[in-house]
Amino acid sequence: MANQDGDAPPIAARVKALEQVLVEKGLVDPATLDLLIDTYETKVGPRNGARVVARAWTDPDYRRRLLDDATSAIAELGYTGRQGEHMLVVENTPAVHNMVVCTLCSCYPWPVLGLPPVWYKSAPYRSRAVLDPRGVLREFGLELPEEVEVRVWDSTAELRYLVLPERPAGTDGLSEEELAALVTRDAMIGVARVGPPGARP
Amino acid sequence: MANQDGDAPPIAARVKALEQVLVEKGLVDPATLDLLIDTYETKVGPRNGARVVARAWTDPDYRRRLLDDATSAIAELGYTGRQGEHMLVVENTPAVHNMVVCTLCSCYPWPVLGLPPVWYKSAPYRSRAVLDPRGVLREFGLELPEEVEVRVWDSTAELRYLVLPERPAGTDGLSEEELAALVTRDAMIGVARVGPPGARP
Amino acid sequence: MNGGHDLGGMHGLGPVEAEPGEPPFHEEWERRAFALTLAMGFHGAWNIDASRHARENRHPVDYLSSSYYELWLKGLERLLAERGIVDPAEIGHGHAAGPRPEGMRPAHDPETAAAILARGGDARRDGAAPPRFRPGDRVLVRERAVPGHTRAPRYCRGRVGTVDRDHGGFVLPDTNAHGLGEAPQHCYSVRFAARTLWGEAASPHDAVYVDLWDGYLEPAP
Amino acid sequence: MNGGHDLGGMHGLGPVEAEPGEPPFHEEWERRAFALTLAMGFHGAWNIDASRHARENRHPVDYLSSSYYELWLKGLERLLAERGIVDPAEIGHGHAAGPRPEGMRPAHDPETAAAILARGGDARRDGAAPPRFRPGDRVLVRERAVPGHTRAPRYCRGRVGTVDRDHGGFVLPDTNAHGLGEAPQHCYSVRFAARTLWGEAASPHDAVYVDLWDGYLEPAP
Repeated sequence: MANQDGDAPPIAARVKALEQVLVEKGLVDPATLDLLIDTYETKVGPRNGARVVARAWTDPDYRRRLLDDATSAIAELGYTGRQGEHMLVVENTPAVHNMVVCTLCSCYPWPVLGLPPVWYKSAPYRSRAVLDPRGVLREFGLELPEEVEVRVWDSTAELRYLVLPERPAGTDGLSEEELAALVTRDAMIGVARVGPPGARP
Repeated sequence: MANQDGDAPPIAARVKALEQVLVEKGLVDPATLDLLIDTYETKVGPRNGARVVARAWTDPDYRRRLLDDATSAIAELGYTGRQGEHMLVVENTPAVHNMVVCTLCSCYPWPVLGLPPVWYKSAPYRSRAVLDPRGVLREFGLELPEEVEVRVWDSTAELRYLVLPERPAGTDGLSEEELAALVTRDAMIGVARVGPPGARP
Repeated sequence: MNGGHDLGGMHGLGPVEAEPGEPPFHEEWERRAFALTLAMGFHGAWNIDASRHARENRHPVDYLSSSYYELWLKGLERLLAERGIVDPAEIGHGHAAGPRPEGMRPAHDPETAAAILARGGDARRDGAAPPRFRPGDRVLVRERAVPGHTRAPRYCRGRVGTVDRDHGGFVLPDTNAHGLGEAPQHCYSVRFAARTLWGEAASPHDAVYVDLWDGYLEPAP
Repeated sequence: MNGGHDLGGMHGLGPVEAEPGEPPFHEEWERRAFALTLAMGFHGAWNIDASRHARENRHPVDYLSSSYYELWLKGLERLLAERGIVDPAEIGHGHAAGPRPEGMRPAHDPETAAAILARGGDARRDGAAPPRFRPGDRVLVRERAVPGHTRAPRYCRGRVGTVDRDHGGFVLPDTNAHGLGEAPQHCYSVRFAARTLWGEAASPHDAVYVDLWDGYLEPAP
């Protein structure tokens, strides 16, 4: 009753069989599958987003362009394509903390963050991020003062959100590259802040 | 993850073990369990409700009392107690069709209908009775004209609902007992009408 | 709580399936789980609201993939464990590891049980605050996404209906389920136009009646 | 649809659990299921809205007890079966029982695939009707309990928010998922006070922003 897809063989065998069928029909090329996997497993990831953040922290004009038209500003650094076609960047300030979720599926800005971690796709995060964002942030170790405004962005359409975290204190002398190394994926989803140099987990 | 009650032995063994533990502690008496089962499996059932309906069809004063104060009127026939403490009777007419559900659990008027059937307790009925009552009625074989008003009663509190169906045509000469024999449980939940004599399924 | 039990208005749960014969019980263990739940309820160690919450307060997959009497059993096991009456390990071993808790009376014999059943449990109470609404009043169901027990289904929260009748003062499940007292309030039957709840998917002729407590409601704006 | 996928605001689903290392894939089959879904998507035999609906449109227990890539696989299998591209029996046998359907082009080679990925899929469209709302407008999310695909979560339906910005004209998922055309409409970011959505359980300072199409909204009363 629960499984509407009927009695299916174990999942690994099912995927293997499906690939075989699709290859035999000439609909997929195994080399293309390898390329897709390699792209998202090893090439595209949160280092891209970190570079966008570091650039915004060091270049006020870029920051302005990023907040005005994120898709174009991110494309300047070469990050474009699938699941990043329509980007929006939301900026954290001392008064406002932003946090991103997709309650209906697991939409995520692939070109800048890669594929989402399991928790982002999980039912607990999807259910609670909108209902109890402060409770979720607390589980991530972030306790926000009551007066800070928490804005949760539910990615229900084709817009994809990237949080521009606050630049930590004590980073005045750092290069753009050194700054990028401080920026975590969690901070760009909005479930963490960027810590000062040396304080990274 | 899904089963918060942990790794449990097969359910029949678990129930047996629990009964044994409670008997050893002197908290339950097996003879009392037998009585409870016998009461609801063989003694209390929809024939009670059918007698209430037949009385209302044949005795206008009783009908009035039943619609004014169902708990007392039903008690006149000897049906009282658990899950029937606060009864309401809703009357079907050519213009209004009533139907009962409990979306949050499976509340049901035990003294007049006995224990509910599986479908009444099922997720499909509980989800759809309020959203698509006409679709549900159609699955029960009842197609209502568009202009009939369907009233769905969601038993969210301690009130328990009994539908007083319309008396079918062609039953003028029948005794109260013969009328009671026509009344089905489904008609008193409101997912069916009472058919004329000889037309019962 | 906004839980898996709050099913009104959900899609995807399949057709309503009739069953030949429709026996009240399908397995011997269902009979015993049913009777054990009733018999243990007679002790008054919990109330009906706590017992509903013990059944509903679980992962939606656990809730929706458990049969009805399985939920009764799981609820009973939890109530017994939480109150220190039966430890899960005792069920595992199949024997009591200790006597019944102090202050609990011995098992009810069949005659006492029959009398309790016949008496039922009156949930009406005097002493509720005066009703804030009257039949005919337009009311808005307040949103209260609390993790505890409540009997306001999600589908009617934030919606406007009309008070159909005042049932009188009743024990409030929201507090009673959590040992916070009966806090009686007036309970009303509130009529919602089906289109208010479901939009144009519903018939303009139809209505849903929901029993809602005074504190669940505010005057419609 | 009001389905098991519409999780915003549900209780009882447990804590958010961190995972050491957080690999994007945990099993080889996840890699292949991911890549097969992307590669078959390149053929254009369905769109992204149809593919989301193929994943979500199932019993809540099936949805909630399937892992993420399991849902991708189930969605892909359904899309292939519904369109007559792969029969479930072929997967059972592990071999194609016939050639690819007429009109479908051969597999995309790695270079073509890389170009498609880099291009992405622009969902913005000219030709939407003029926007009915402007930033600052107070809007009510219409209730539409339709069994098909929609992107208005249940938690914001029937609630009043404020238009924060107009994203421009976008393909409408509600029609596009069902082969009823792109029917572009303006899509807005709508800000809801958290208390409007959850009552006093929420902080008075917080807000939730939801992207909603023009037709999902009406002027707030």
